[in-house]
Amino acid sequence: MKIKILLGVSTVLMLVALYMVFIFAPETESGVVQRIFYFHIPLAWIAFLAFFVVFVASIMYLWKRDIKWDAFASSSAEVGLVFTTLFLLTGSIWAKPEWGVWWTWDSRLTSSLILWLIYIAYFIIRSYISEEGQRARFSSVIGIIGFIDVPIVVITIFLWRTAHPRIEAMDPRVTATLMVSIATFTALYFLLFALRLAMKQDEDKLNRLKAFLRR
Amino acid sequence: MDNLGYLFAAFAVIWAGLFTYILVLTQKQRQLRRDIDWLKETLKKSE
Amino acid sequence: MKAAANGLAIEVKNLTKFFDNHPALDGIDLTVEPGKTLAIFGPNGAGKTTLIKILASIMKPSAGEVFINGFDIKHNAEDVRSQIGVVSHQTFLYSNLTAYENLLFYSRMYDVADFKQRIYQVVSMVGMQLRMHDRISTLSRGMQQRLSIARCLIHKPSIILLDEPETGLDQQAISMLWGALKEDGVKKRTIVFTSHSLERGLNACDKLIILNKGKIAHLQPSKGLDLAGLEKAYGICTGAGNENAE
Amino acid sequence: MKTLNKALVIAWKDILSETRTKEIISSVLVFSILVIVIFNFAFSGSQQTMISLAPGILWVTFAFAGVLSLNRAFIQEKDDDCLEGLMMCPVGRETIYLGKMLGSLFFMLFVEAIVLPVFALLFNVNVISLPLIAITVLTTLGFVTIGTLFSALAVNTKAREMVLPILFFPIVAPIIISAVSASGMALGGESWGSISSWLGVIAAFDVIFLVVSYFVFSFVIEE
Repeated sequence: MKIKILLGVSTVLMLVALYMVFIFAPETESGVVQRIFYFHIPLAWIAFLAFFVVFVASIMYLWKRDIKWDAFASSSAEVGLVFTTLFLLTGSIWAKPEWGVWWTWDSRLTSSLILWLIYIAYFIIRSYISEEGQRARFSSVIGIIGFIDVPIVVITIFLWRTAHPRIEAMDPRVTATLMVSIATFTALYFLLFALRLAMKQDEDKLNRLKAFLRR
Repeated sequence: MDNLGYLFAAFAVIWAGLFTYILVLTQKQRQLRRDIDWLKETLKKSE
Repeated sequence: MKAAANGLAIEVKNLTKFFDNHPALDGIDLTVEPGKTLAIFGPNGAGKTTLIKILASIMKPSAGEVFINGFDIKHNAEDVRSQIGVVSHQTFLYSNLTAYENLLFYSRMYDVADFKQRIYQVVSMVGMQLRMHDRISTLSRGMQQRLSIARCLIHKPSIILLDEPETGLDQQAISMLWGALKEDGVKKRTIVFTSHSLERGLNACDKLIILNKGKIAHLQPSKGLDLAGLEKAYGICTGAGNENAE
Repeated sequence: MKTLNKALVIAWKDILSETRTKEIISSVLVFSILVIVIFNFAFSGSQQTMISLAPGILWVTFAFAGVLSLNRAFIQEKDDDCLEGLMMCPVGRETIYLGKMLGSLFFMLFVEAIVLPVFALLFNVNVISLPLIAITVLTTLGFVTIGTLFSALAVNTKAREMVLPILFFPIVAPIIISAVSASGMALGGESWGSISSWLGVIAAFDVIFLVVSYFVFSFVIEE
């Protein structure tokens, strides 16, 4: 039920966002590629939100020791990883016409890449552990440390080098478009998260049944 | 402007990525449901 | 040492431990009075080692409460640990260090006063004076196990947990183990041990339990129970006859 | 105070054990020198290029050496079946963390104290200076704070040698970047003032990860 509402909201918002991005928002001097940003920036935001959810759910798991929180954390991490991947790809596609290269070791690209690697490691390590409680404990530790690492990564790399465009005073229509776009992706995040969580809970149910049969 | 191609590519990547993910999820979900139903069935029979 | 409120050495209430949604221990209730010896029997996978690990406070219970000499293992883990000595089939000795260095390390960790004297004392108790400055890796399995007994006793624990201690010990060492546990100048030493051997276990204990699938299947004082009776009870509890001896 | 005391006992035990086999120090030392030699083959250039490459080479070497040595920290404990014996001792889990960390810190600093002069000799750069020593100590501290935590985590998983590097490198990336930048400045003869902002980043990393690891360590070793 919740999922159906989320699906409806995301669809409507997506249509509005598409209209605003392509027709409503004015052309800027950077040209047409600039419109990538209306999706690129929200993706980054939501990836960050997703990893924040992982962080909180990880703390909750270590505190309460309820496997439910592990399902929250791992589901959110997966959606966050998908979003980070898309964010990296769109950033790269933007960089080619703008900077002439697919990849440059710019601050945000590098920090996002490191972030991506941390959560890839999160899933690799999950796959190495078969005992449920241990997997939940270890991935919670990684979820906490990984998230704490993010600000340090960002600060360091910012000090190191940056070529990233800064957001300057914007046309109100641009701001409005960006806002709608962020709302769209937030709804999409919650939709995907809810789907993944429901699945995770089914998986757990299945495992419990299997454990019961084994006895 | 030939940059339009890049814009197009970026959007294609986003849609393709999201749809693949959703597809993978629903596929997995269906498989899980099937497994659970099968298990419940066998449990009932064994009782 | 703080005296226990209710005078019990070990008190376990509704102890449950899950692994992978599967209960390794399922609602265990147990008490041991000071100075008594409890034997835990049961087939492999019955939860004996898990129970010992939880009592030693190196594993956390999923639910339930455990008190050791009145200390809660959840909140006073360090107090609990300082009163417990464990001998298991693992020796907990560092193979690159000598016997003396290992004991020195543990005596420092347990804050043993007069540690030099105490090390000589426990080493002679297990008859290992001559090999004291040899590296653990050069000693035989039986010798390592004897030193492990010395390690367990170094801080004069009032409660001893033995998890299949007889694995790898010869006959002589086994009698040495029980002798050392009884001697050693500590009155009212409480002992909990797990064993495969019903016969030896029965002779040594005041009270026994049989664990099966994480539950206590049988609990009774050992008085008036003979080996045949125990074997019969064991067979009924585990539902498998007496095929435990591995 | 008691915690630190017990932690030192654990570190002393590790160091004493290491003096018997010299397993960690010798293998890490040989490995580090091999890496430096290979880098020398890979980049041969003028003195000027060597100076600009030196910080990178140095920190890549130390980062790899760090993983190698940290990996051993808990594997030895596990192979001797001693981790449980250590956990039975009446000390908090944090004490075990501190002790293992201090042991690893000692091994790393020992190796670095030998590798740095060798590096200076082979690359003909002056890496033995006060700023560089400060950078090395702070960075190594950062490596071992997080490395000890992940080493304990790795040893309890199936693919134990694989787990540490894939976790360690992305997490310590900021500290490696800072160390390389700061070392570059130090070799370029810049003043403390400009180096100190990087030292600040490294120190912040050290403190944050020391505190967090200190508190989450118990979840990694407890069942």
